[in-house]
Amino acid sequence: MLSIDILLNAIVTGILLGSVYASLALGLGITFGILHIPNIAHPTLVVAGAFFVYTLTQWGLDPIVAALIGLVPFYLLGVVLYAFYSAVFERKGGANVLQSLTLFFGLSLVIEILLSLGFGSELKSVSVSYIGSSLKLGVLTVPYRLLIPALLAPVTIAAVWFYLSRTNSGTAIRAVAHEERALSIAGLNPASVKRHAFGIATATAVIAGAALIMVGPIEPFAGRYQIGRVFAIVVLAGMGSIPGSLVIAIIIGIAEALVSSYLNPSWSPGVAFAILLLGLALRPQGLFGAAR
Amino acid sequence: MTEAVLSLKGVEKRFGSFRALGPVDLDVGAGERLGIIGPNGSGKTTLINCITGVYRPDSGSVFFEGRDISHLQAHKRARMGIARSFQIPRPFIGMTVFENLLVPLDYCHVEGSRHERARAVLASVGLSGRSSDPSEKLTQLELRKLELARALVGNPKVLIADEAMAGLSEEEIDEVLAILLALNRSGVAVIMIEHIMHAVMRFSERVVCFETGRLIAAGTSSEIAENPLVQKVYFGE
Amino acid sequence: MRKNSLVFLAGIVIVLALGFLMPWLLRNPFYFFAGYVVLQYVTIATGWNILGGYAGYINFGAAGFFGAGVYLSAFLFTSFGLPLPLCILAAAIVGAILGVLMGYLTLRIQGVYFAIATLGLVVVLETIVHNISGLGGASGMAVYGPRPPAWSPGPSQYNFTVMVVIAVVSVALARWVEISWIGRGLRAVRASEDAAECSGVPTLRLKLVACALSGAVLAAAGAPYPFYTSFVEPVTAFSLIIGLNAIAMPLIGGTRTWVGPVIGALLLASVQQIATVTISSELNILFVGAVLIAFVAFAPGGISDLFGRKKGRARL
Amino acid sequence: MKTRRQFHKLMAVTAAGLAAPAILGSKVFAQDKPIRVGASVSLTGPLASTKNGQIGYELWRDDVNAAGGLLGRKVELVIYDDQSSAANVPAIYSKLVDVDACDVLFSPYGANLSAPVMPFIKQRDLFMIGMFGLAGNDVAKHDKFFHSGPWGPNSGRDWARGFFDLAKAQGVKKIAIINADLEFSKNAAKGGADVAKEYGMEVVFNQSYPPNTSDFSSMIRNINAGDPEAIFIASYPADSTAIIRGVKEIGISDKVKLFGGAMIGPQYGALLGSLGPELNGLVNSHTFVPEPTMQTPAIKSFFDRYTPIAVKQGVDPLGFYIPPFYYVAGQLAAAAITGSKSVDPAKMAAFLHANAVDTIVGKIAFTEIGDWKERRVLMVQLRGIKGNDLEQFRNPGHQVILDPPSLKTGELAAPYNKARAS
Repeated sequence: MLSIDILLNAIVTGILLGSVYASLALGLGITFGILHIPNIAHPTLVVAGAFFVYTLTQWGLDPIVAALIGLVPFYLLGVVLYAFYSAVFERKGGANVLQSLTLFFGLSLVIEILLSLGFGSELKSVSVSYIGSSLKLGVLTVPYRLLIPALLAPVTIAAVWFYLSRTNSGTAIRAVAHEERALSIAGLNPASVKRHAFGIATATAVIAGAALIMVGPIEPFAGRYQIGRVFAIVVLAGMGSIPGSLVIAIIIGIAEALVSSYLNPSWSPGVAFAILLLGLALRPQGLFGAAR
Repeated sequence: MTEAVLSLKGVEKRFGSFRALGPVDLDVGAGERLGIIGPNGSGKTTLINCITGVYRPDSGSVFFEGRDISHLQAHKRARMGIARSFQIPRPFIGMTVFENLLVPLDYCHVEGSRHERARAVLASVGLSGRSSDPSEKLTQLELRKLELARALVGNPKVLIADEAMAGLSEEEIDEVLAILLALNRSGVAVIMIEHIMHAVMRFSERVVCFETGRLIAAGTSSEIAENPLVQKVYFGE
Repeated sequence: MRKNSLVFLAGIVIVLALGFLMPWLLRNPFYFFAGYVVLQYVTIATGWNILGGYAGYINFGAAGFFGAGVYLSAFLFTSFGLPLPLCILAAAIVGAILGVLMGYLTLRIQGVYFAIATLGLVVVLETIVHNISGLGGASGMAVYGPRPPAWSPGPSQYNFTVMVVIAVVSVALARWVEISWIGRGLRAVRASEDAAECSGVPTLRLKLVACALSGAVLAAAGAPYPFYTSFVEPVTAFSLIIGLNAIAMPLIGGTRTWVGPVIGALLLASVQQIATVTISSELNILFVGAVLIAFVAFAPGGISDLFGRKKGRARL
Repeated sequence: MKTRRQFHKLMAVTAAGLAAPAILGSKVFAQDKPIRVGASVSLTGPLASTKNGQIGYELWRDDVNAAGGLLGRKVELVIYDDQSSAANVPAIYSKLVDVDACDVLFSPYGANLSAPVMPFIKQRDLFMIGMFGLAGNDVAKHDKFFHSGPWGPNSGRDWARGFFDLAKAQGVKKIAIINADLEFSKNAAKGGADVAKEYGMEVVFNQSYPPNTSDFSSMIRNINAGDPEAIFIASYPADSTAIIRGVKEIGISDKVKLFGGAMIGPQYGALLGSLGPELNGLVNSHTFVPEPTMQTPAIKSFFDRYTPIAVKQGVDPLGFYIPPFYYVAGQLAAAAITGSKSVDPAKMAAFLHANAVDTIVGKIAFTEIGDWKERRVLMVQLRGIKGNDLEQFRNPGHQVILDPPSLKTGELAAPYNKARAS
């Protein structure tokens, strides 16, 4: 009886955590999955988003409201970042992977240090009325701390997916990676489409940041722990498959929750990567993507 | 024609449910000049990839000098004597023109001095003057020549020239054709894949035409030019 | 080419001689502590560059290989009393195996996936070490090194000399790879994998060789570390700063030749050594990050490229 | 021979040049050669939250210099940032000793960062005050090493014994232990399990978790399934918050009498402020709390000066846990120097072994390996916290000392659920 209880709760926790992971990976799904820019600074941008949300909550705002306010500045930040990136690389006929990875690596370092200079290295968390209580459904106890960020993810993902697949500028984003020439023939400027896409990807970081800081306290270097997970999600989902990333994220979340419930939590950091390595070895094109 | 250096038997390649090529049967004689034409997406590049080993065919076999090479990796086939040039030139940037030629020489067996061989080939394509320049500094024509030089430096028995003349001017086309003809005279079979019709027709002893992955016609240049199937493919009804 | 090789050989002999003599000439042990770290980074940068620079495959997991070397050597020494040179050799072998394993899993796909997978290697190895109590787990493990041999005046000097030897061997290995057919093949791979393959280059096998050599050097760089700190624990053995420096140093110095990583490591590691012990602030890390961005953005050829490299033209 | 010496000199000058900014920061032109005290502090990296200890060092230096220095010499601090990485420690201490010629050394924070320096000071026979390294000298057994922290003898096992004494007094038979997979927590948990065994308690659940775990719901459910009467937790700040929140969300059995033990975090202002009333009922270790049995004019004056500096630097404004003991480290060094009238390591050490020293946290006497003779780790229960105002923690009654008995200011409120609700 009791073990079924624990199993059910572990699965639910896994689903919720996975959903949060999905929102962390969303921006990367656009930059890396669609634009093929390996933005390893994305988790750090998420942490920056979390600090933004934290700052606004200090003035009494709800974290979700704070995140919505953050969309605009983070969109602009992304636009600026891409402008810099393209000014450096694209004019030379595209960056090689090595250079862009290194650029974003340096960028994440700079952001981390700026955050720790600005906020100190201590943990910051938000206190909201719904944090700390749970929804009880039979044997299930679901903390709102997890439930609310976890609901945020599918909503954001759905919005982004709807935008990408149903609107003209969204379609342009999906096209730009493959048919840059066709795009410019159609009268669209590929550079501005990409800039826009990068802006959107960065804007999702503030939502993910709100989710992250609701789940638990944050420090400036917290992004590092997430790099593995988010890349595992984007790659395994099949580059650019945004709904697929939700499924993969939830699979990873459940796997981690089961490992920590039944084996030992100290093994769980390896779970995402073990899944990633296995996935790459068995099905390199990802589970949801088409072969490229 | 009796002595096929390269022969394809029932070669077929699918991507998922989409059949990109085949089944195709095709023989290339030693020292033959074969032209391959067909519209975009007709399976020409897939065919080359099956011959050179970039793809493994889903069924059928590729024979080289009577030996089944269907399961050999691309670099092994290259060492046996199947060379290719790429449609979009892919120089080894970061290396000089001369070093570009040393790469195949490092890995393919060539008699005599490697450096002399490289110099001779550069001279034969007219790139001697640029020998020690970085390959990223070359012009479009020079890149095409480098592409050919790198393909033929390893003494291949078959050379596949994938749209080696696209985007070149008439004089430049003549220059490339001359290189290929000279090569062919030394006994190398040349497979030319080309959209520039007059060049293929002028060059080839035999032309085959592909459409939606199938070989629809074969014959001499003039036979192909008059073939109604080919005309339909190229000019519609 | 002959002449260059002779000059290189003479350089090696001089550096090795200095490595053995300096401890007797220079009394202040601090220089050997600081010098050890600089040389460790020379080795790491050189090892990383064999794969990252020549073949263009980024390894974010340098710390994984390094940490594997650290732990293997600590384990072999404390459990079996294996002498340091054998520990280094064992670390190099395990590093090579690890490299081939990583390569085999991911190299058949694009380079990005390799980079991401190497990010994971660190996490996976660190998790494993955390969960093995024989290696001290999270609490770490004290390693009291052996007495230094008679030809060295003290432990810090001995570690320094050992590191000099490792660094010299690594640089010589990197140079050999660079000027041999392997290096030419790897550069061809970096430029265009398909074209290399169709020129007869066995790309997968060559990349695996590069993985193995790179892994061996990175792991060997870690092998003397337990004796340097007398203590190993997972957080520093698999530290991000190692992964960062492994990339930053070759990129700053230049990735095309063996000189680049050496210059980059000497420069950056010295600056870091001075910076850690003098100005002490987050600004140091900020500086490294900014320098990295600046080089990638504005001088992708690194320092060795900035100083007009006429030598880079064909060696005829 | 001569050229070698010149070369040596040249190198030393170069090194001094490198060190210039650090030295120029203090008064380099003093008539008498100052006494140099060298330390490495984690100004950056994961342990940067301990950097407020530096304020303790600096206050001590200012106090000593204001009183005319030691043996008529000024005191100068040489502090480097180890970036929380053990890899930086050997070179830093070699520089402190070989280039900066420091007379007294303070260790880096905690056992992991201190471990690399232990063989070094033993081999070179140097004098060092240890900073918070649990059982830091138990392996090296260096006789010139002294802990400023109150861990007491056999600390690897015993430092949290107070928690188990309290549990024993409550008749606890079944106990659960969880810990972060990090050095300090792991040692605490291992020691705890040993003591529990010694007291005949059954450990019904014993698990470690990785450092960046953010969700503890499954672990808390597993603990509940084991039905323990006490829960011993060795955690770091992030997980401390997550665990306390997790318990609030999932709930815990009324049988649990004691909850806490070795959680790092609820000693710091950041966590006290962010969790506030959620901390009520927690029984946790501490080194100093402003309870009547510990409050002295000296320590009060210390905090009166500490707080404004801390506020200005943006570090923990309360600073109860670490900073006083950094000041104590200075006092220990000062006592050893003035007591032995020298900066000779052997004489300084001999003095500290022979004499108890008065400090702002009380009188300290040392064992042969430099542990406090008497363990003085506090077990405090957090109570009556209202709202998130930090100032309330400066008043007595919110961090009630339950153990050791000599400092006790109240009785345990149990069970945990009841104490939590209060």
